[in-house]
Amino acid sequence: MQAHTLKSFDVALNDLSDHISLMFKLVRKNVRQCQKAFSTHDNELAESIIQRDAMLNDLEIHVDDAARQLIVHHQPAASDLRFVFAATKIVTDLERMGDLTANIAASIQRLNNSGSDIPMVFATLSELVIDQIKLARRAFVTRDPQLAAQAIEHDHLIDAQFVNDQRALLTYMAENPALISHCMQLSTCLKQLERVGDHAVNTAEMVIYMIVGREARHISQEALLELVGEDDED
Amino acid sequence: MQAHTLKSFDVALNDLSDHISLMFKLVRKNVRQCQKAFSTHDNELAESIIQRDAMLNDLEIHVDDAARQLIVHHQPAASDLRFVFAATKIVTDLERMGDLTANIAASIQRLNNSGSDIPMVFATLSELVIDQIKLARRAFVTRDPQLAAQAIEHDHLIDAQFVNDQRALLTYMAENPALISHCMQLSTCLKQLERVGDHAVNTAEMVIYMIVGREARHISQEALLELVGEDDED
Amino acid sequence: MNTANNPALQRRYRADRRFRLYGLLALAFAMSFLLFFFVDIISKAMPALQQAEVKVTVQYTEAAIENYNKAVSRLDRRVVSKSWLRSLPRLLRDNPAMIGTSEELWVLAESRVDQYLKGHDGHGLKAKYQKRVDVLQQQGYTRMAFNTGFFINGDSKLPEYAGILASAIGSVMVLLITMALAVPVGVMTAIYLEEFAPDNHFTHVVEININNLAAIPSILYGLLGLAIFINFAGVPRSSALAGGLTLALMTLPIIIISTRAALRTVPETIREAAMGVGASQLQSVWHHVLPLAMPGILTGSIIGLAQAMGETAPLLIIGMMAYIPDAPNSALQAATVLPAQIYTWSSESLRAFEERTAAGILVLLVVLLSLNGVAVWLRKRSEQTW
Amino acid sequence: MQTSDLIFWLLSGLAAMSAVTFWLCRHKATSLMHGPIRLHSQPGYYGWYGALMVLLPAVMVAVMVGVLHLFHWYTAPATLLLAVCYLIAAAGSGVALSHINVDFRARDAVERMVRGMLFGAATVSILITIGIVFSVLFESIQFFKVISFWEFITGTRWEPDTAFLIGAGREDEGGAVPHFGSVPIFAGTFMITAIAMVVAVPVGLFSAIYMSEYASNNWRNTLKPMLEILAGIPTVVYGFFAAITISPLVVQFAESIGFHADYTNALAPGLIMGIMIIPFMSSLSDDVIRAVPQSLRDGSLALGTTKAETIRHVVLPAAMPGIVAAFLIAVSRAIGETMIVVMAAGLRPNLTANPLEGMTTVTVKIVEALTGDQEFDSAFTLAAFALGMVLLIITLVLNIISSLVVRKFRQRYE
Amino acid sequence: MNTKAEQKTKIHIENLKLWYGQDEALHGITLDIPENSVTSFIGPSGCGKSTLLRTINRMNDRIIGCRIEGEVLLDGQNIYDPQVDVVHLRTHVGMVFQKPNPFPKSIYENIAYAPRIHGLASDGGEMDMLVEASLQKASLWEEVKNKLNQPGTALSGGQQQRLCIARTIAVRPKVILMDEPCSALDPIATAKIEALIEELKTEYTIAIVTHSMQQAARVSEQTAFFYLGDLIEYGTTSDIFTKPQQQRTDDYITGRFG
Amino acid sequence: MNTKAEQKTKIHIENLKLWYGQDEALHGITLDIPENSVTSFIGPSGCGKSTLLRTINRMNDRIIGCRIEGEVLLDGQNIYDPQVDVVHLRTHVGMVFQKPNPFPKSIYENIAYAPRIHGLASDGGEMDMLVEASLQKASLWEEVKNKLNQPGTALSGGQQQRLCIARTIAVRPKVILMDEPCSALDPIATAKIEALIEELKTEYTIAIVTHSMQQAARVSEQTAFFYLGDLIEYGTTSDIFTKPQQQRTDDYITGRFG
Ligand SMILES: Nc1ncnc2c1ncn2[C@@H]1O[C@H](COP(=O)(O)OP(=O)(O)OP(=O)(O)O)[C@@H](O)[C@H]1O
Ligand SMILES: Nc1ncnc2c1ncn2[C@@H]1O[C@H](COP(=O)(O)OP(=O)(O)OP(=O)(O)O)[C@@H](O)[C@H]1O
Ligand SMILES: [Mg+2]
Ligand SMILES: [Mg+2]
Ligand SMILES: O=P([O-])([O-])[O-]
Repeated sequence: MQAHTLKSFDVALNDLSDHISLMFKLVRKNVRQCQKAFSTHDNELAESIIQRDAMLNDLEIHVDDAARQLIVHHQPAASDLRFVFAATKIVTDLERMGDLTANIAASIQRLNNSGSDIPMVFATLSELVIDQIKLARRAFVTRDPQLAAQAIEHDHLIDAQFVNDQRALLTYMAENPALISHCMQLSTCLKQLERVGDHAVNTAEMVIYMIVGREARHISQEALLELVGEDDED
Repeated sequence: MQAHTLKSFDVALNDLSDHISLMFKLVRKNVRQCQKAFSTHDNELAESIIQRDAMLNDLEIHVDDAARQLIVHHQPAASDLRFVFAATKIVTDLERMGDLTANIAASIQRLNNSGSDIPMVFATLSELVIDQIKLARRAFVTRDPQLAAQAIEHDHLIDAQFVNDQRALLTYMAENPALISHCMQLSTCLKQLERVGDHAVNTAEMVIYMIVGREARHISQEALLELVGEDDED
Repeated sequence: MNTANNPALQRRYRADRRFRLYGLLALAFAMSFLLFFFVDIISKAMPALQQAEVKVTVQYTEAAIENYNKAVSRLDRRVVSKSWLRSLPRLLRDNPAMIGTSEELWVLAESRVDQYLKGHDGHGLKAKYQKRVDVLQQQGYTRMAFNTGFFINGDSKLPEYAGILASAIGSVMVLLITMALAVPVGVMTAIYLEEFAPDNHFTHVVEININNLAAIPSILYGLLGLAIFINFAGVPRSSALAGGLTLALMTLPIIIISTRAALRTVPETIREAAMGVGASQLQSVWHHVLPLAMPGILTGSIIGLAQAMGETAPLLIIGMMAYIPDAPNSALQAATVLPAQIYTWSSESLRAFEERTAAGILVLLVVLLSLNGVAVWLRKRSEQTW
Repeated sequence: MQTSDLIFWLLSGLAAMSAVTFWLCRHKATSLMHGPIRLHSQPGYYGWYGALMVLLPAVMVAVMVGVLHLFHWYTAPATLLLAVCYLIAAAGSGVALSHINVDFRARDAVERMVRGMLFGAATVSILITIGIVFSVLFESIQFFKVISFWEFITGTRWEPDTAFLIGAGREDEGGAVPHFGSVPIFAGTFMITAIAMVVAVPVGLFSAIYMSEYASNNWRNTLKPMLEILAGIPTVVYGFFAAITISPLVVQFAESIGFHADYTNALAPGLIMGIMIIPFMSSLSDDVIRAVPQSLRDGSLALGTTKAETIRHVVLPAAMPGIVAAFLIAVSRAIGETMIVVMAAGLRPNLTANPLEGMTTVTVKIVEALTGDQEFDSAFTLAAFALGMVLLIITLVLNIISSLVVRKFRQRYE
Repeated sequence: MNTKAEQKTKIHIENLKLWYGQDEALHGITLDIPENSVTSFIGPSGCGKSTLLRTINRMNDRIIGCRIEGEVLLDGQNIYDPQVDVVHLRTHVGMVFQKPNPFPKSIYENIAYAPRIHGLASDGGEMDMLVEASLQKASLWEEVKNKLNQPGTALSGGQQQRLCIARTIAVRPKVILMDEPCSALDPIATAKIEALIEELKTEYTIAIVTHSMQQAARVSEQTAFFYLGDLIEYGTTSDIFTKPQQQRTDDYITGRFG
Repeated sequence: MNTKAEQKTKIHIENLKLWYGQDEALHGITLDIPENSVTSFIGPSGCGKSTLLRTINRMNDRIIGCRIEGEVLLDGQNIYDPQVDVVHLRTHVGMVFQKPNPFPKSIYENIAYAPRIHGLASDGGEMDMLVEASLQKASLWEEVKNKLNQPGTALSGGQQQRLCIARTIAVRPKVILMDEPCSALDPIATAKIEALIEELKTEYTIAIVTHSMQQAARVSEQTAFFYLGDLIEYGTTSDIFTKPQQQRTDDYITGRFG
């Protein structure tokens, strides 16, 4: 896209973009580290995830502030306005994803500390979520609505996996009533991981809006595909 | 506050304000009806909550769109900009609160259908949440940062109640392993109700920002009180 | 909206066309006068460009030295110009060798003969001379030649010998004096008032004064010149200096006003621009304002001088309608100017002078119109749109 | 020494001295400028300062002496004058050089001097006015010592022909008493002025309207200079034309419709004067009409009015102050016009309303009085100054009114 | 958002081309201006906004060498039809100019001038009422009702502009054209004019040229973007300013001017 | 956001009062303008923005009857000190006006004029370099380098304004004052001037009067809001436009003009 006549406008927009991209990366890192901390019972790694939450919080505040300044300083319209608008929405989701991963990390610490033997139903789901976050981020950075649509589609895999894992966990709990409490903890973790995926879907929806200018929230799958499909012909 | 020279500006701002107020009301109604549907095993009531979700979705889209139009049409600055910005943030939370209550309603239906006898740990928490939503809405409508701070404070009660209920449920599950699955469902409901409260806190934080012009997110309680306390002297 | 036959509207359109017609008629009136005027003046002036000559036999005798009339036959004496006859004794004294010879010469005809030959009814020419002229004409001893004398002679009581040279030189002298005084003082005054003057009473008085001076009838400047320069300061009456001084005073306000107008057309933003980059006030005027106003200043000066050149009334008052047969040598000698010459001739009764008056007018008009033309051209060229 | 020689030596000497001083001062200034030291002004200014210090005082002294000489109050010997001027110039040069140092603000000094010169020029206009007023007033007072002011203003008989007798102290000899009642003269003036305005106002105004509103730019650019030719024609020419061509035509025409007209009738000079004044009327009106902003016309036309309606109801009212001013100036022109009436109007004061009769005007009488061979201080010649004074007052009043009106007009659009 | 489903088309411009001498300033514009709404024309300097606006009341007739092709239909009637009378047309299509241009007459006369010429009201009470009504509609009555006899030029810039609007309203036009009506005004006066436009649009069809994209966004329901004599994009203001279809529109609106 | 912790104060205005004849136009303004940044003055028409701006290079000296009290310190030196030479001051404090006002000379001469009279560069190569450098800084070099001998008045409005800026830069000022420099320009030209201001602020202290609040927001780091000759609020642009302290500022900025 052509540069703005006012350089500071581009600088401000890029600043927004960079910070959001960074947040995506941090969240993805969080999920990955959660998985590792869970599988290797690494409490310190989990701790570092929790620590990182403050950073994501700050980033959220920063991006929101920058977006407001941008509106005030440059009165964005059209594609710029959609971008700024999407940024303020995406950043909320990303911050929430940070919260969720921090919660997961705290749960993992508790599980680790309890030392009990619980089923390792985490890796598959978290891999799926990581993939999804990657897709959403790539969509955002490259302004590719189809990647964003893929990220949204991807959620079905996550949901299916979640239901699967959840069922496995239930079975396990029924078999080991003593571990109910731990298993519930784990179940919450899974639930939260699934929520991270949902928020990633939200970001992807905003990316689509930002690019094509039409709402992608609360619409059917066909409508979504139609929205982003136009690009096929280019 | 004085009216804008451009009437349409005021009209647009009021439109935003009214819709958000309406959403607050709808969400509060949802929580109340959840409680009723749960206590009276009223599946139809639960169904109506689920149905209402679409309405909240539409309202979210509408408010976001209106906010963007307002930015484009009127280039809001200062207090107006803060209001519009807060509106787009609040609406996300409200929509999510709608989702959560719909989820709760669906769970309630399932619980009702299962016909099993589970503990009635729901009323207290939901009353607390309803109060909180009321506080947040009043703060928003009357532009009162202290009410908003009360709403935020209120969350401690909710959290405490939630931990309490959760513990009770765990005890019950340990005692009735056959009902584990149902209890977990109920636990999720409680968790989601607690989340509704969290989102209400978010809205209250944005209300504070909108009024006093400084971020109320991710700050300590003292800082929060200082932020809104200045009004005492007026 | 189809209103082609809306009577009220039709009436308004007719009024519209009528109004336009009035404008056209007014212009047509002015233009047709102009045409009539020029045709009339030119047709009156054209004959003066031709001057009759007759061929006579000249006897260079001793007697002619004493009485020039004797040089030609009795009948021809009233046919040839006295001015030529008068020059003969001198010629003979300077060239004694010529005495005793005779010669056939084309010489200047007397003015009444000239008029007779130009087809006028021989106004004032006696019958016997009319016959003589007829004879000469039949012999081919008359001809019409270009009237060089009109341009190289001074005034004369003899119409056929009267010319405009002396008055033209007088005009030039007067104008030079006028220009030397009025232009620098006028331009400097205008610059002071427009660029430097503080906003005080003195400035206001000066401004009102100048506007009033421009509107004072020119004849009053004559009174001024008479009272101040001639009666009080003792400048010689009728002199070019008196005329030049008087006209300078008269022209001054015109130059001041047109210079101020020219300065005003330079937008304030130019001055601000210059001062904004640290030019002093004088620099901003000298480097920017004056050069930009220069065409306007020149135009105004030329128009002022042209007006001075055509001016008669004040000069009458200070006596510049004297009879000046020879061009003056200095600014202090009696002189006359073209318009005054025209006035003098126009009050002569002889018909031949009417012709010369018209010719003088033509010369004056050509000069003035070309001056004004230059001014118009300058103004056109410099018309700036900021 | 001849005056011209004196002037030559004076000017060339001063020029040379100022050139030298210019160079010296500039040199001194540049030599001061080294390293970090920066002078207040550019070096050229120091030069100019020196040159002006040489020229101004010396020239001022010379001019003063010249004026003294002109008025015969004192005539200085040429060589003495030269020497004094050179001395003053040399002193100026020295003072200038000594002034120049690092702190000296040459540009300010030069600007002060130039400003002083300009101010001097501006005062000249005051001197002229004082001159005119005094010359006219002084002689008028002489006149009114002899003739009563009241008679002059209200008398209807102007018969000064015997005035020279009074001047000669032989008033009882001729028996006839001179009369200086100016009413018939002014009546003639106003009659001819009125005729002129009847011609000039409609023609001038409508020409202006046509040129500024209807004519294309090209048309206008040819029409306007052609109209202005009318103003460029000298009045003596108009006078000749009126007397030789128009008067006979008027007489013929009057006779053809059964009236009698004098050859010195008021109509011919009036008509010609009117034509002469057309361009004053049309140019000034054209200017003010064009000064009416285009946006007003657009505004009116956009309301659905025709062009004529726009001109009549919007443009002309807006331009009216300017048109009135033009009219007043035209009137004052007509009243003061001399040559046309001198050549084409009569000499006989005649109190009548018939424009076909001969009548005379103020200006004619002034010229008549001052071009004759009368004694300069006879009542007859002094009367000319009295008439001139009245003329002066009338034109001044007209002009002041018109400039007030114009100022109002200007305020509106600037 | 608020797409009034079926608005009547007030002005239909069909393939309009316009030449100034040899230069084609408009290259075939086709555009529908709906009734009782505000349509704004935006675009870089010299793109032909003013030119197009002036074709709608034939103000361009005054320009020598200006020639048009194509049609401009007002209520279905081609205003370039030889049958159509320009003077009459302009009473239906009023115009407000960039610089306020009140006539140098009293406020009252400024309004009464045109109705009097058109015989819309007889002098006296009827005219008084018309003057008051017009000033009321232009939101100026309260400010000037006690000084109707003062010259219109003595008002402030913003008041002058409202006076010009009142003057236009007085001849009961259907359409009001405005060529950068606020560019000579400060933000407060501008806001007042915008507020006025907002009120007028319930009764009049308004077309406005503006250099300020923000103004176009604030006051208009439709926006047309022109570039070098072409209509690049035309749509609801909301769409043009949030999701323009053409890259060039987006670039212009977002401030990407190269 | 980006509060440059400690910026040097370039201009300090202390309790400045100004009268036009009997009318007090400024009622005691105190204001610090920091170095190498853009400070904008906003406020309703007639509030004294231009007046204050013009006190900084004493352009108000030219107005008869204008009188001041208080101090304006440039780098600590009171510019109203009798010792201070106005002409010299104006080379340090350049000014750009509302309407572009290039001299009717060639582009080259427009730039070279002031350096020549101040003796900043000798004609020839040195002057050529100065001209090029100034035009470069004003982002105009590329557009005009092949037509330096054409008249400056033949450029477009935006180019003319940049030429005026280049002309000001050529005398190496420290401060540049701009009085509504874009109000006569279209959005594209405006954006280019704003982009230029953005670049210049690294080297110059810039004070700009603007009617456009958006422009103030876009270009400036500090904003001062004036009302009826009083400084109502002064702070970083971000604060003024997102959280002004005074209700009146908020009302003005949000468009509540009553
Ligand atoms: N009277 C005219 N004669 C010749 N060309 C003209 C005339 N008026 C406008 N033009 C040309 O027509 C084109 C369009 O001009 P127009 O005034 O409509 O532009 P605009 O979009 O209104 O620009 P601006 O925003 O500067 O007012 C320009 O190229 C202009 O030079
Ligand atoms: N030369 C002057 N003589 C007298 N009063 C003046 C002069 N210039 C300005 N004023 C008055 O001083 C006050 C401030 O004027 P100033 O031009 O500074 O306002 P401004 O804020 O720049 O307004 P604008 O936005 O219209 O340019 C106004 O009331 C104005 O009328
Ligand atoms: Mg335009
Ligand atoms: Mg200003
Ligand atoms: O608050 P949520 O993460 O449950 O949307």
